[in-house]
Amino acid sequence: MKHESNERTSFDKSKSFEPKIVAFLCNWCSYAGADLAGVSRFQYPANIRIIKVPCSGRINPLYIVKALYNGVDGVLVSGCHPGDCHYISGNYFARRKFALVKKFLEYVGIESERVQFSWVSAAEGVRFAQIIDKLTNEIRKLGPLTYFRKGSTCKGDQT
Amino acid sequence: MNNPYIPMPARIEKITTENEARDIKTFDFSFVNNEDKDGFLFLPGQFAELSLLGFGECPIGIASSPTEVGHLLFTVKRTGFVTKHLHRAEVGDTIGIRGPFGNSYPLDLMEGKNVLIVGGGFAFTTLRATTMYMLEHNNRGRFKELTIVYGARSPGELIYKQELWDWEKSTDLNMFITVDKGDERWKRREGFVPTVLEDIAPSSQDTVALVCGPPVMIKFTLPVLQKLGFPPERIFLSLEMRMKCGIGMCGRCNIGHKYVCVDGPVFSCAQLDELPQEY
Amino acid sequence: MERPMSKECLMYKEDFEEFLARLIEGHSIFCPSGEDISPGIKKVAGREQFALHRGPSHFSFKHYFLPQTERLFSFDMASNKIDASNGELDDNKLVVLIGLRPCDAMAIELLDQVFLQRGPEDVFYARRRRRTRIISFACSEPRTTCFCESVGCGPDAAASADMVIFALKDSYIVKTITQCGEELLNNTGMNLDGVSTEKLGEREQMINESRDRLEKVFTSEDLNGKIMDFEASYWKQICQKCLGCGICTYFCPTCHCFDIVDEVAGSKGRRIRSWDSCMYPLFTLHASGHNPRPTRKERMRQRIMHKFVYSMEQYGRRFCVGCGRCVIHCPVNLDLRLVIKEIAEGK
Amino acid sequence: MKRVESELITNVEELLEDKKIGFFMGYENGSLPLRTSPCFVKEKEDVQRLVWNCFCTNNLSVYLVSLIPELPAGTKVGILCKGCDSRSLVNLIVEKQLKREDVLIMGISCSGMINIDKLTGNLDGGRILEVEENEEEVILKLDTGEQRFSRKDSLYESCKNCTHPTPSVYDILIRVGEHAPKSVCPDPMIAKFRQKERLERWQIFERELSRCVRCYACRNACPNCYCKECFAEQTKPRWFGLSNELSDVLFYHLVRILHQAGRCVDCGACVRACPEKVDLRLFTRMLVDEVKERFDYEPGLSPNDSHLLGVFSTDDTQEFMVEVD
Repeated sequence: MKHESNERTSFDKSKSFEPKIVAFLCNWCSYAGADLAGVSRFQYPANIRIIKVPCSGRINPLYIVKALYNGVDGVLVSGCHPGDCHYISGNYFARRKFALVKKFLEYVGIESERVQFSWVSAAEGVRFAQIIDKLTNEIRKLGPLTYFRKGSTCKGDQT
Repeated sequence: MNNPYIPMPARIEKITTENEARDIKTFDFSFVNNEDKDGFLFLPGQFAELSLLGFGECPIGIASSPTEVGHLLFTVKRTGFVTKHLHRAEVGDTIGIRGPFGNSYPLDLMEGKNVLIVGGGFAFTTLRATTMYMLEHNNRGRFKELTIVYGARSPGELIYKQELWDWEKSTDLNMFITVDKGDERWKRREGFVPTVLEDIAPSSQDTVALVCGPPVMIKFTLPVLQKLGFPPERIFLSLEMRMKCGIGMCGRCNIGHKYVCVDGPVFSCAQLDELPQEY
Repeated sequence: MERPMSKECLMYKEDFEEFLARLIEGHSIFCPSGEDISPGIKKVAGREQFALHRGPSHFSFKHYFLPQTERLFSFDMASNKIDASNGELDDNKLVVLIGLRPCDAMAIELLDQVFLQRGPEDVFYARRRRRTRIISFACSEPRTTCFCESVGCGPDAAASADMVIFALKDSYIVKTITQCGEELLNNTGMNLDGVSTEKLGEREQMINESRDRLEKVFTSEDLNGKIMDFEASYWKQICQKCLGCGICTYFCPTCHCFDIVDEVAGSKGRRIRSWDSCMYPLFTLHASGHNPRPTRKERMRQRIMHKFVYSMEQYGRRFCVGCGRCVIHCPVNLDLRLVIKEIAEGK
Repeated sequence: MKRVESELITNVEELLEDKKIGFFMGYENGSLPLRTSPCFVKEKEDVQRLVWNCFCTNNLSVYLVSLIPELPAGTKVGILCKGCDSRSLVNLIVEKQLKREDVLIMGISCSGMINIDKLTGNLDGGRILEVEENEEEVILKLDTGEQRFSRKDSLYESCKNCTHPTPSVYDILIRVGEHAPKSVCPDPMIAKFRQKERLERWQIFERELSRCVRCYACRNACPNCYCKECFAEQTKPRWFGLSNELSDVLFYHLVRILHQAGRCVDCGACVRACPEKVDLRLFTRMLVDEVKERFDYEPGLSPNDSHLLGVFSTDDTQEFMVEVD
C-alpha cells in the first residue's frame, strides 16, 4: 500500500464515517494474497488493520470479541482454502468454530456483516482486494459499532 | 477532605541498574511540588505505593533513609504488570507516589542496643534505609554495635554494591557479605545467609534482629536466631502482601485481625506467633 | 450524630401520607424497589411508589454508599494530568433512605466504622453519608432466613437510623433517634400528638411477636465462648460444597472489600474502585505467584473469621447483621447459621 | 419418592461397606424449605441424610475436577447423577479431565426439577411446613392453608425441554419413571427469539444482562468451567475491565457462552445459580440447538465420543463464508 494513498483516504475521513476493521490474516495464504494485491497495485480501501497469525485455526473467539470491545467496527478472519492449509487441518477446525461464532454473534444481535470469515489463497490478490472492498462498503453502511464498545454504556459510573 | 487515592507527582532523577540480570533497578525520585516533599515524612521500614497512570500501583519499600536529604530511592524488581512498565520509564518521567504507609522498624526499641541486620536478595531495600539512618553521624551514637549479614544468590545479584564495599571497610559496623555460589572473581565468603549467620554467631545479649528476605531464607534464619538466644519479641520481620489501598480499607492484606499495610509491614515474631500462620 | 432524648409521636394513616408527601418535596428519596433483582433500591418520585416489603430488601443499601464501580479520578497519560473533580452531586438536596430494616441500618453503622472512624476518612463514602438521612422501619415480619437477634441486632434496633417508624395496624409510631432525625421531622412541619400507652403496648406486642418468629440459631455467648479455631479440622469439611462464587460477599451488607484498577481508552483513562471478594483467587495472589489463601477452604475461613473474630478485635463489633441474604442466595444452600452452630458446638 | 430414597440409601450403604467407593456425593435436605444441598457422605451413619425429591437441582459433577486429584490414588467417587449431570460428567471424560474408572455413577432417571420461584410466588407470609409431591402435583402445606401446583408447568425451562432424562452412562440405575429420551426439538423459546428483529434481540440481551453483578456464580456452578485460570481472571493481559459497566459484563458473558459451544448439555445450573434470575439459557440453549442441527452432535452421551470442536469433517458446510462474484 503506497504511502500517499493513505493520505488521500484519510483526507476525506472528516466527511464520511470510515470504519476501522481488523483483519486476522493467516500467514501462509491470506497474508501472501494481501501482499500480492499490494505488490500488483490493486486498489482497495485502507480501513483494514492487518494482524498476521500463523493459521486461521489460531483465532480464539476471545480475540474477535476483544477487537469489537476495543472499538473496532468490523473483524475479518481469513485463512487458506480448505485443503491448502500449511498445517493440514488448521482451517478445518477453524471452520467449525467460525460457524458457531458467526451464528451466535448474529443471534445475540451483532450485525452479521461485522464479523466475516473468508478463504483467500496466496494467488488471489484480486479476490482479496474485492473482498476488502465489499466488506468495507457493507460496514460503512452499518455505521460505527457503538453499542458494545468499552466506555459506550456507562452504567458503572454512579457518582 | 483530600482524596487519599490521588498520587503525588514525582520526577525520576536517576536510574541505576542493580544486578546483572538487569531486572532490579533503583529509582531516585524528587517531588514535583514542594509541599508534597515537606509533607512526605517517613521512617526507615515504611513503604509507599508507586503509581503509574494507566497501569496501576505497586507497594514498594522506601530504600533511602530520611537523613539522605534530596534523595528518595525505590528499588524495584520487574515481576508484575506495573513493575514491568515502571522498568520502561526513563530519567525525567513523572510518576505518582502515595504514602508513606505502614510502620517503621522499632527505632525506639533499638535505641541503646546492638542491632543485627539479616538481609537477602533484593529485599535489602528497607534494611539499607535503616543502615543509612543508623550510620548518619548524629544518629550513630544512639545505637551500640551494628552487624549486617547480607547475601544473594550470586555476586551479580547483590544490590547497592558500591555501598556494600564502603561499609565493609568502615569501622562503624561489621559487614558480612556472602553469596550462595560465587564465580571465579568472587573472593569473599560463600554460603547461605543462615549458615553464615551461624558461623559469625553474634551475641543475642541486648541485641535486636531485623530480618527481611525471601521466604526460604526467613524459614532457615529464624531457627538460627532462636538458637543464638534471640527472644521472639526482639526479632522483627518485614512482610510482603498483595495491597491496593495502603490505608487499611480494601481488606485484602490482613493476617488475622492485623492489616499488613497499617499495622505492618514490620512485625515482631512475638506478634506473628499470635496471629494465624497465613502469610 | 449524638443521641438526644428521642421523641416519639403517633401518626395515623393520613398523617403518614402527608408526612411522606412533604418529605418527597424537600428531599430526594430512595426506598427498596421490592423486586427480586438488582439494584434493589429506587428513587421515589411519587407517594404511590413507596411500599413496605417483608424482611430485608433483595439487595442491601451498601451499594448506595459504596457503588460497585466508582471512579477515583480520571487522568490523561499524555499530559500526566489528574482530574479528580468528582462533579457536584445532582442536587444538593438532602437524601433520605426510607424503608430500611434495622439489619441494613446496622450494616451502615458498621461501614461507617470502616470508612469514617478507623483510618483516614474515605472521601467518596463520607460525601454521600453526610448528606443522607436514614428512616428505618422496625421489622414486623422477619423471613425464615433472618437471624438478626443472634448477632446483636433486633427487629427494633435503631443503629444508624435517624428515625425509626413502627408500623402498627392502623397507625405509625415515629421515634426520632438523632438530632438530624428531629430536624427532619420538624422540617415537615407536622404537629403530632404523643403516643398513648395503649399504642405503646400494641408496639411492644408487635415487636415481641416478630421476636418469636426469629429463629434462635445461636446465642452471642455461643460465639464468645467458642473462639473460632484457625487450625481446626472442621473448616475443610464445612467448605467442601462451596463453589467459590462471590454471591455471599456481594450480597452481604457489611462486606466492603474493593479492588483498584486503571482503565484506559487511548491516552485518557480513569482509576476505578470496584467490589472485590475474598472468595476470589486473585484477592491475595502475589506477583511472585505465592498465594497465602490458595484454596476455597482458606477463603471461606477468612470470610467467617473476619466477620465473627477479627472484626471483634479491629472494631469491637461483629460484622454480621443477620439479614440472611447469604443464606438465601447461596447456589448450594451453604447456610452460615449451620456453620456457626457447628463451630459453636465444637463439632 | 420414599421408595427411591430407600433404594438409594441401601445402594450407597452397600457400596460404602465393601469399600467400592471412597465417599458418595448426593443431596441432603437444605436448611431452607424447598431446597436441597450437596452432601458428601463418607461414613455409614451419614448415609441416612441422603434424600431424593424434585428439588435436587445442583449439578454435582462440578465438584469432580477439583476433588479427585486431592483424593488418595485409586479411591473411587460415587456420584448421584440425573440425566443432565451424567452428560456433564461424560463430557468431562471426553475432555480428558476425568477417568471413567475414577467415578462410580449412580444414575437416576429424573422426572424434572421444580422451579422454586414458581411455588413461592404468593406465599405472602405463610410459612412452609411440609412438601409433598406425586406424579402430577406438588403440594405445599403452609401454616395458613395448602397450595397445589401442577408439576408439568412448574418445572425449570431446561427440564421442560429435557432430551435425556435418563443417564446414558451409569454403573447402577435407579428407575423413577419411564422417560424415554426425546429427540432435540429446537427449544420453542429460542425459535421465537430468532424471529425477532436484530436490534430487539440486542436490547433483550443487554437488558437481561444489565442486572448481572459479576459474582461469577454461573461460571462456578457450571461443570464445563473448570479452567485453572479463567480468561476473566487473567491479569497478563487483562482482557476486559473490572467495572460492572455493560460492555465489560457483555464481554464476559459472550466469551463464556462461546466457550460452551459443543459442550453445554443444557442442565440449567447457571440459570439456577444466578442470584439476579438472569435467563442465561436464552443464549446458551441456542448453541445447543445450533450444534444439534448443524453437526447432529449432542455432547455427553458416550465417553468415547470425540469432542465436537476437536474433530472436523471435510464436508462441513461453509455457507457463511464471504464470497465475491
